[in-house]
Amino acid sequence: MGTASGIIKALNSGIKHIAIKRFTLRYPEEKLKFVGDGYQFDPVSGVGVAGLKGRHILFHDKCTGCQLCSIACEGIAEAISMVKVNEKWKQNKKSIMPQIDYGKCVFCGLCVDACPFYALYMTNDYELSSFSKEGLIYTPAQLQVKPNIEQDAEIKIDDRGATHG
Amino acid sequence: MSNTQNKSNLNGDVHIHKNTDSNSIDKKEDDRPEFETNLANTLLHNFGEKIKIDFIKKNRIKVNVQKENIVEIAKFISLNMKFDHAEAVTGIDYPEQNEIEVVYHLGSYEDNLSNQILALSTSAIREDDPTPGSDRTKLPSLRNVFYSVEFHERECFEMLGVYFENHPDNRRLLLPEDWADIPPLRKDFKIKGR
Amino acid sequence: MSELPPGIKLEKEDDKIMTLNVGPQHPGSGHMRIIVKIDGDYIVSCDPDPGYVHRGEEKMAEYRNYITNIPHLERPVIHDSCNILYPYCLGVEEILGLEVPERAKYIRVIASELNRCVYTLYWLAIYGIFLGHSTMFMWPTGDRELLIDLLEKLSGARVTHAYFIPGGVRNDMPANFEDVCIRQINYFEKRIKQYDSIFYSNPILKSRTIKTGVLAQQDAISLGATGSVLRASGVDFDVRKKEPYDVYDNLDFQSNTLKSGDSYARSKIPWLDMLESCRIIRNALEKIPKSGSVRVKLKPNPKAGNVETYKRVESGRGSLGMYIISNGKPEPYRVKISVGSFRNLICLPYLLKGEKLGNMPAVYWSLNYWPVEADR
Amino acid sequence: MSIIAPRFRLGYFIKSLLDNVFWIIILLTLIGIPAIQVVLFFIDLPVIEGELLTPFLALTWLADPSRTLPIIKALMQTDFFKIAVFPGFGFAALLAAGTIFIERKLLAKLQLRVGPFYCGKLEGILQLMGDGLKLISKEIIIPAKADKPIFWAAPLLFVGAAAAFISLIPVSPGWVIADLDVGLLAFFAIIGFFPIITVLASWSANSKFPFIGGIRALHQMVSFEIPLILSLLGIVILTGTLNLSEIVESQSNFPWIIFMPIGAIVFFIAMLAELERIPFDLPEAESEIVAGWLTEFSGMMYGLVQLGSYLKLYAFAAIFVVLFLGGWNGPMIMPQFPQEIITEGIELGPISVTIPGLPLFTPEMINGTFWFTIKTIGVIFFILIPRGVFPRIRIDLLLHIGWYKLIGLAFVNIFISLSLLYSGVLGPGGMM
Repeated sequence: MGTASGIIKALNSGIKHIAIKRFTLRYPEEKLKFVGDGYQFDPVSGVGVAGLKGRHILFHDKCTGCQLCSIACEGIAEAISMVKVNEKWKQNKKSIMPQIDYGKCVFCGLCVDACPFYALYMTNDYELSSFSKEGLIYTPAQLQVKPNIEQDAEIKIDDRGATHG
Repeated sequence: MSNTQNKSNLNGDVHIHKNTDSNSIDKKEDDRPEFETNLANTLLHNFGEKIKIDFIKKNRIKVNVQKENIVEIAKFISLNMKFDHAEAVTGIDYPEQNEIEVVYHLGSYEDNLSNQILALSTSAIREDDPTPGSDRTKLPSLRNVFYSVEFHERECFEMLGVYFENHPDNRRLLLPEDWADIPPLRKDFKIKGR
Repeated sequence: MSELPPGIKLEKEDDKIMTLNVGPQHPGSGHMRIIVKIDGDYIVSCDPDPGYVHRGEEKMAEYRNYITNIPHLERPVIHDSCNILYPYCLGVEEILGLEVPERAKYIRVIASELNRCVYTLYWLAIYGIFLGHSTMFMWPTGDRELLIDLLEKLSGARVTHAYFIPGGVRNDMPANFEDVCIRQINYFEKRIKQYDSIFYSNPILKSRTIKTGVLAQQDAISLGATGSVLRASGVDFDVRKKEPYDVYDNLDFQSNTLKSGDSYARSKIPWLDMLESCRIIRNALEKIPKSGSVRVKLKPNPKAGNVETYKRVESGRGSLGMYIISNGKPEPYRVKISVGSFRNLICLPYLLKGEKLGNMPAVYWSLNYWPVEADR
Repeated sequence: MSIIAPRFRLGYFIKSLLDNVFWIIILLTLIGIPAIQVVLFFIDLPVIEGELLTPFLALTWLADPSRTLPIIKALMQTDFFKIAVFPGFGFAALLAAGTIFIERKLLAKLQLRVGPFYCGKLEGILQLMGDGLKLISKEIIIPAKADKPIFWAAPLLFVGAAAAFISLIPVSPGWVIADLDVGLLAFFAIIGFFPIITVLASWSANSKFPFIGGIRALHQMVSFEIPLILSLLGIVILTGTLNLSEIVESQSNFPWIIFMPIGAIVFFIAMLAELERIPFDLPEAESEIVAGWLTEFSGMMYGLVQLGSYLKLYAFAAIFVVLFLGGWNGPMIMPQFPQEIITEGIELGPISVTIPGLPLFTPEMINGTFWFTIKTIGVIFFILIPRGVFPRIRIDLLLHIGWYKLIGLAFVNIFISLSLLYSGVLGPGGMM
């Protein structure tokens, strides 16, 4: 009898779930909303600010070309290399800025921790696919662009289950 | 799990031998935990010169023994001191001293010992040009004392070339069958590009 | 180990014995190979052959300094990445003499408990699908999303968090994280309780897994099993209880133990642990200091003296230890990762001998084995 | 808004339908009518109603519904129509395809996911077609050491045997392909084919995992045939016939499931095992033996086996309906056609042609088909649900259920029916 009641209980539980809301995120149409503008780091207090570790954003007016991000990346992914830029900045005598190869980057964010001048942050942009390997290498000019993305899907919980609405 | 509890459970044979041993650890340092010291003294009392205490910290003891004595001491640890399994077997390559150290981290599932780790270390001769299995880098296997070291010793054999005698199954475990280089965890094996 | 039926003799090599290569292309083994010899429907011998995803993490760790070791050390178990970094951070804190702020300790506990649930759900999904229960594959993978969302809010990455760092955590909790966390954890607890009627109380599952691959208590101890395998056999050993690290001794929880030691018990222990994790997270969110630092400042290239340390934590697969030896250089001299998967692997040939072939997935996946972690 | 999957809009959908209709009309007029003319020119046409059917006349008939209808009616009485379209393969394949779609959506709903979604714009309704196209376009790989002729033949035999089931099923009064007096025996005979086909397929593949799967399938099917047959004997005892149509007619007052619930349960469980569906899908257990006896099949060979297994599913569900749930019997919900439609015909709009004899089917036939289909879909639903709820069972437990429990229950069922017969409640002299 225990077997029969167990089978009926299982069937009942299964059939009940037909009425529960779908949890699937319909990705290309809906995009998850993230905390803040991305992962940032405050070198004065030594603590990061929570956010998604997506593609980087580079502030040209603050970068001094000190190579600390590149050195931090050396033991991890070797994704950052310093390249010459045409711009002239007062604080950047050598005119070198990081160029990031997203084919190698592991998005750990330790380069952001290494930057002492608030020049390198991460953003919420994570759609970086490209048709060629060269397309994954982001030059300083590309890194400067602030991504413009709409992300609004959040987990909503009610009596009939959780859903991304 | 405080140490006072542990002590009360195991005081019998520890306290008796404590001061009779000439090689006993001196109690000058106050931060040296009592329970671990007692455990170490038990070993020192029974084996005397054969073992050397490396350090005693909270919940951790490391003892160093010669490879001739290791099976005997391991049997004592397993039967009398109730350490019943091995957490890890680590091989460390020291090219300057020309030796390979093998550390058995022994743990216990007994209630009073379960926060203790006893590191039992020994060392084998290191050959500069290793041919794993047929050179002098050999140690007696502890597989018959601690059943759980079987796969750990196999891993140590392929990664550092330490051959464990009397091990029933001395085969490769993780490395591919056609691995023809020197054992990869030796210090003279360099990763490409570094 | 179960008794052999009469008429079956083990270890004989003749034409009746068929060798099956279960793995790596076979869908039932993950990234490893189990060479199984069968006589009829009975397994005569079993030889696990891991190593298909061996990456030499221990060797790689000798070439990177204490900070840059973090992103690659979490790669063996990306589903449980906080817990595999935990002993490393504890060990490095000990050899560098760092004192972790109180708030960071609580955040670490929350993150590692969330991550334990994430791992356990993934494992439970695989356990379900290999017993032929497709709903048990879909439900945990869906409910995992709740926790991954929390971890993403906390650490900024959905899977490979790189969140723990020697001396604390990378960043503080975002605003109103507590409310979201409590809300989603409550719903999550409600969801996993529904697994009971469809999975754990299911008579067909019980008939398949109860008294299958029984590991007696004495055998579990001498084989050095750990984690859920050990606790299902009746040994009450949980590193969080026995050797509390960070703030686990302040928190209110219990370690779950079952007596029977079969595949069913081994699969139920992680489920009970998940319910316990929900309690721990709620408890930690109550006791966490409301403000304070979460990270001590580190030098960019910290160096330690000639010290060594062995630290262990309770991960999703049992005790996870890291043996770190420093020799005064910025890089560690040797890092040994002792993982629960690798330690539990030795139970597999022991348990499978004499079992039926149909019991192989039930026994193999109940060992809570993660091939990538075992290979390192 | 992404390009991959634009949001569904009714206007676009209607426009695409109209586009299709436009091109179909254009192509038919440009290619179809000349092609029909050419065909009609070369073929010797039959004599109908005393006059030779010339191509010219045939084309005029095509345009005149009142003359086309008798031809269609005559065609519908042929065996070819029955086998290919209505009670036969076309109807069954349609139901089987619907089963696959419903299975995927239902299972997805149970498992809190979406299921097929993008293909076909409307809830993934064209997913099945896409899967079929994929299977057709894939390369067929034959293992080097396989026994090629048998390996090739096995999927075809499987579909053939599954299709043979369909010929026995009475869908509505008179609509059955083979109205055999030994219909039930023929049903048992066809079941006996499947183990042989499975073992042939698995043995000829010359591989370990198919071999184990084939042996398992053999064990499972042979041992579950016995309770399957025994559970049906009660009905044969009570009705005194093996003809399936007569069995359905005997249930005009009450279905047999009222008197023989035990037999129905035994038959249902044995049916799940014969169909290799979860929880009895041991021959295809992917975590133990890769895909069982289907391991080496690729491309359309696999597709044929899947088609065969879903046809088999439909056939078993239909047999369950016929034997236990009263087949086509049900309350009459179709209104009777007005008499003048049948005799005088109906006016067709501005052309004002009177067409007599328009309803091609009788209301009884439509009603019977409706009830039969509804009941079959209900049974299929109960065959599908266990897939989401139960794990796979082990072979020894399976054989234990088959040999110890189900056979015993089947005998209990036979005793119940015998006692019903001899106490005079049912059967000759009783309620029947």
